[in-house]
Amino acid sequence: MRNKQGRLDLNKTLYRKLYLIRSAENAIIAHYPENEMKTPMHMSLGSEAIAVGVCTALGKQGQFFCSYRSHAVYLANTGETDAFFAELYGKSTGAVRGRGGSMHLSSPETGFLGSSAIVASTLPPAVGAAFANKVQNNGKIIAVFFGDGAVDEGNFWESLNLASVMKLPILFVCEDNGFAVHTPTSQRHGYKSLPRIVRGFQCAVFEDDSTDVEIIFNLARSAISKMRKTKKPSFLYLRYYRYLQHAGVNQDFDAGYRSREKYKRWLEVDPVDIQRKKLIKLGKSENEIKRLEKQITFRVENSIVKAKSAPFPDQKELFDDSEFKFSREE
Amino acid sequence: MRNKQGRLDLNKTLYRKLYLIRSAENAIIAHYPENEMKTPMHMSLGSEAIAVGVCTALGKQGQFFCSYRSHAVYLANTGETDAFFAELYGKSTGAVRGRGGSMHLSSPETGFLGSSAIVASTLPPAVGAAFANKVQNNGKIIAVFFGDGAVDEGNFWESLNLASVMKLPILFVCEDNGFAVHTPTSQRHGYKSLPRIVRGFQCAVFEDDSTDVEIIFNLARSAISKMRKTKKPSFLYLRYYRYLQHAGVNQDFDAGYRSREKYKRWLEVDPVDIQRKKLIKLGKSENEIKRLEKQITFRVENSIVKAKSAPFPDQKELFDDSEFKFSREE
Amino acid sequence: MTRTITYCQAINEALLEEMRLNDRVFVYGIDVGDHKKIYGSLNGMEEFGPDRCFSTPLCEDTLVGFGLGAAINGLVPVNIHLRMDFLLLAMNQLVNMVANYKYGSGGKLRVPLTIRAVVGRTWGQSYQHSKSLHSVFAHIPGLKVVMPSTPQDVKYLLKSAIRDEGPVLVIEHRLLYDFAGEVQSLPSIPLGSGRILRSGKDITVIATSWMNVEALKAAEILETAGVDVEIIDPRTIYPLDEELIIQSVTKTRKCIVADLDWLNCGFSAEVATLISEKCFGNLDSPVKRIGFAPTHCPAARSLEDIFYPNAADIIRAVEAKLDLKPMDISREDFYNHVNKFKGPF
Amino acid sequence: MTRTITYCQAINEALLEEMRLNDRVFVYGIDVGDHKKIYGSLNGMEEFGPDRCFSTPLCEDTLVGFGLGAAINGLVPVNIHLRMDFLLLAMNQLVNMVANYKYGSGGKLRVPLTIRAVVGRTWGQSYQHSKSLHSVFAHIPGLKVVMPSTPQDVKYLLKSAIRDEGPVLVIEHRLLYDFAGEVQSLPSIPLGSGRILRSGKDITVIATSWMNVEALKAAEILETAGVDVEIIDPRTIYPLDEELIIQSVTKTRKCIVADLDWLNCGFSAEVATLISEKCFGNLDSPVKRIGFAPTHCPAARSLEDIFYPNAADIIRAVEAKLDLKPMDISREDFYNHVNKFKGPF
Ligand SMILES: Cc1ncc(C[n+]2csc(CCOP(=O)(O)OP(=O)(O)O)c2C)c(N)n1
Ligand SMILES: Cc1ncc(C[n+]2csc(CCOP(=O)(O)OP(=O)(O)O)c2C)c(N)n1
Ligand SMILES: [Mg+2]
Ligand SMILES: [Mg+2]
Repeated sequence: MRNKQGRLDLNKTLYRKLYLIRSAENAIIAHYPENEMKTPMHMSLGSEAIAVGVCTALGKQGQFFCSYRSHAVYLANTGETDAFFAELYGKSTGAVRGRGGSMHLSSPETGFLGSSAIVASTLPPAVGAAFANKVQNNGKIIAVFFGDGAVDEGNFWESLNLASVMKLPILFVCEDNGFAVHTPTSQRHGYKSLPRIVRGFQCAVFEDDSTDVEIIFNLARSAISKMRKTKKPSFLYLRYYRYLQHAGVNQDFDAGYRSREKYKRWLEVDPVDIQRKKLIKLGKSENEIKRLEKQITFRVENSIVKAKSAPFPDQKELFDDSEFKFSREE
Repeated sequence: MRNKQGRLDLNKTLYRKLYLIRSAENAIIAHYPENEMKTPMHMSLGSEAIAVGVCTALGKQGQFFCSYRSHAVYLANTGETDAFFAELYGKSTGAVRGRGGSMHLSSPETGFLGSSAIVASTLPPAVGAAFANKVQNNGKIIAVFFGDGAVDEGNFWESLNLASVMKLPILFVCEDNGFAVHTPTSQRHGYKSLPRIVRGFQCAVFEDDSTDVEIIFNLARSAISKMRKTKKPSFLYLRYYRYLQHAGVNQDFDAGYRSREKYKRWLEVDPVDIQRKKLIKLGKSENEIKRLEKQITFRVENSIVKAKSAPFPDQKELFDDSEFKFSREE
Repeated sequence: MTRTITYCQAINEALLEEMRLNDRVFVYGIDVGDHKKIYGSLNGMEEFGPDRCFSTPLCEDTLVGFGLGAAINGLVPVNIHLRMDFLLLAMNQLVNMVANYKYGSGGKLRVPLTIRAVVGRTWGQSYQHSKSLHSVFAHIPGLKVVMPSTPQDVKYLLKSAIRDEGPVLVIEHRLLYDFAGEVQSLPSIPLGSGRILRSGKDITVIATSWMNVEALKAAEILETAGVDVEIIDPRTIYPLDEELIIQSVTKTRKCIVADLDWLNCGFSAEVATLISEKCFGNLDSPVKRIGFAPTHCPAARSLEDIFYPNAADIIRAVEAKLDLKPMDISREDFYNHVNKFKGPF
Repeated sequence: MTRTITYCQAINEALLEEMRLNDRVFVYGIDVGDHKKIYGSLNGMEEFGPDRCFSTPLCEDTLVGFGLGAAINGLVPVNIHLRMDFLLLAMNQLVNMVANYKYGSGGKLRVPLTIRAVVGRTWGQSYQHSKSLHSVFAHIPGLKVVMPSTPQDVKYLLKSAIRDEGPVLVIEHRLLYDFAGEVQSLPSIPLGSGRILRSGKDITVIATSWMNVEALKAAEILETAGVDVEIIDPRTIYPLDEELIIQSVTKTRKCIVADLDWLNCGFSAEVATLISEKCFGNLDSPVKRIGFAPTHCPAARSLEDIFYPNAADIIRAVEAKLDLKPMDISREDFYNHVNKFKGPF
């Protein structure tokens, strides 16, 4: 059990990360229409508590993989916004030197081993990376984030099976927002309950649909300690509501495939809002919180300014790191 | 309920098919060492009751797919041995004109839509064929046979999911012999019970480890009537013991990966033996059975003679049915 | 009758017409049944009901195999993939199964399966959403590969694909969707027939898909310098209209292949080999190839601009072949990737 | 020191040596840990314990991705596939992920992943167990492709593959496993270096994998007719030793490419294009290509014999290029597929 101060500190840390993600994405929403961030944008709004809860629970012993919906995990892991925005603007100062854009963030030095624009495709490398950790006995734990759509793909089942039979230190984090693009799970999943099925595997399952980051943090901690004890993978099954369109920065409740009412209900438990309220309840002052928010907003704005003025990659960089030389054509 | 004569007729039919498969494969064992059947042979010995029970239960409304371990399903479905042996000898009179060999039998005109040397690869087309049947409302039912190794592959999970969510008339028949080549399920499956997991899907599960063909026949009938009622796929999970090596016609108990003792226990309930004994118990005379067996053995021997003397495909046939013309090179 | 419609409308017409003619034709795949209607190419599908146009789970390999099973069992499936790169998940069913299923049935089964896949630069899609792969599919016996560049061609080649008894891949370029062009009513355009997009006498440019847009622009600019470029659009990558290519190069004696793919072991190599063989001794210079830069596709525009081949590359290559001094093209109005396309996809 | 060992032993030695040198190297895949030891190429692996040589579930795509994850996280994986055709299940991880992972990490991650895949005719394997696919992999930026044809080469190229910082495919021919040859101790054979297998002056034959066996036989027979064939084994398909090829053909002015693959859009087209360009004006005739027949691989021996290219095809092609009358080869002792290999696999 954490003492009161400890709990406050934890919640402040969690809030700082939530707010960082939210304000970075709000800045994207503001600037995307300028058509300068020429990259297909998949926003995390609504899901922030999952990335923050899990990444914080794993801390420095964590290594992370996720999908093209990568902002929250990247920001929760790295805490930085300079290379983040530079990457969205396709600049040479970007996280991956302007090569990847929003769908392909990566930050190996902080343990964020990669994201991918191919659904379910980071699951297999996540399992392999967990094997490497096990063999090297370095105490590191992999967390791989994926959507309910990734669960449709063979890569998911093969990876779950492989990790289970090999007893690897990996945390599967399924972020179920009920849709793959616009197609609901009911049209894609030939079963009612994924957790029920996963429980059949040698893998501990934890599920929740809370947007309270502290609850997710604690769930992830339980999952990790279970993993350490049983030497089996764990599976976190978490529901959330995607606020915006599948890709892009707008709402799309008029498209007809889902209702604004449901959104409103989830908005009442918006992860950033409720965490803010909790902080106040725990004794933080409105002013203190505002100061923190201001710092973050300032940092985000500053990163955008820097990103905008940074140079595009030099054309000489085209062949860098390609492991490919085709001498005739150069 | 079937009357006594009906039950006897059924069991005689079932035995005839069992015996056909067994004697065809015994003939393969006898002739394979001559090195004239130049095709990788995956024998069905031990599993015959599954193919015969399921194929007979589905009858003419059935359409079938299976793996490279295709002899039993081919013979149970077609009841013929001429084109069968001709194919094993690579002759132009073969089931697929000498193109496929043992791993690629096919007989569309009798409803055997194909086998494949790629593990799990007939599952997706089986689901698509079931969709075509549903749309055309023709009452046909697909049965797709696959091993416990196929279950490892993403194609299995994707196909199970797709058939379940689309509510297609398909019978999944998992033939679990405990091994993929020499690797036991315990080293490959990250779960204790596959049926338990499949029950989580919208799919009815039936399991048994009987070698009594009549039991399997009845199980398949239940599965089919369940399917007709619920409009959901069914899943038959059946265990058997592979008598011979993974590929080839010899035993391999000295290889060390499995014990001869277990084999002996299964041999006591050999599907052909116990069905023969049942026939006698049901009132068939030893002589009658012998006559039937002789006929079959004769037919098999005759097919081999014909296959041996049949011509190899003419070299002009190389490009037939290839959908590919490369005029420059011809 | 000639009408002007977009490439996207042409796809839509082809599908509506074939589905009305043949009630065995159906369309399916990931995102196929939703309100976006695959960039509008599936408008009006409500007419056919949910069994003939529907969304599926995400499982590319199984979806292609599903099409195979439906095809051999009486239906005519059209399976759509929003990005060519996703077909890499389906190579097993495509190459190990679909390509040879007719052959493996002793010729008894037909596989009238059409696969539509979208390729092409839009903005910042980067290295996992940018492959073409027609070279890979053309390498595999049993698969036909079509790459139409105009509304006319996409309409009739898609119809031919659907009517074909074998599997056909129809590769559509995303940026062409909004391009309008004249469409005549034709009985059909057979698979395997190329087209002279522009007649010329000085040099032959063989271009695939979007590269035809770039080649036309290059030809227009080169015309002002007195250079008369012939452009050949093979339209189908396999089977290839070899005669058309050979005739053109025999006439011009100079050739550039502008392919929307990597060069190494690609379609451009096949065409260059064909010409080197059939026009042996009749060439003024070796065939020049233009294609993707031999690296991964970058997101940043400054790199995207040099990863993808364009009209300027063609102009420079033509000048080199004809021993001309480089023209000033700084004021030319090239296709503007920066402002034409707005995201996210 | 020179010793005579088989191709299979050479593979085995390479692995044992590298695994002793570097305890991060491990070997895994379907059937890898069983008593057959991948045709014996994994003999002696007990030395390293079950974490460094093990069987897995059947899930090719995930296994390749697993190797990627292990590679970026500190290990050096060697993933084995008993048939090249199975890699079609893994194209997603190989092409969408492995090939570009280093690039996508901004150059920060290394992917020292080796994939061993077996190709080649044995008997009646038919159309799903017979593809080579090196042309397909060579087409994809980021993958290196090696195809050794002798014990010496397979030993040192496999070692180079394991030591390489990027992904390398090592393609082994099943029939070569029992071939013995001299192996010298070398520091290394670098990826990308070809080899003159036989020097000659009249014509160049560029052969891949097993086709070198056929080419050597053809050369031996042609020698009796006074024809002096030069054989080049590129050994690595990508990166390609272009200089070696160009030098040889510049000397002989005539060239045949004998590739163990389909021709269309294949490696043979790339080599022919290279030569047509670099030896332009110095060729007596166009490059001739020999490869798989453009159809599905049949099981029946009578068809297998003409599906696969062989020494006789090379002899006939050489004669045609040199304007010689066809020799009588009816009494020659060609490699006998009928009796050499005994099944089932
Ligand atoms: C293999 C593959 N198939 C299809 C797509 C196109 N696509 C991109 S995102 C997406 C939906 C994925 O849904 P989910 O996994 O639930 O993630 P979410 O977008 O909801 O976060 C699809 C189908 C893709 N990128 N990769
Ligand atoms: C995709 C693929 N991977 C690997 C193989 C090699 N292989 C052939 S059979 C087999 C084992 C399959 O086991 P199972 O499905 O249980 O069938 P069984 O042989 O026991 O009938 C393997 C791994 C293959 N043919 N296809
Ligand atoms: Mg989702
Ligand atoms: Mg098995």
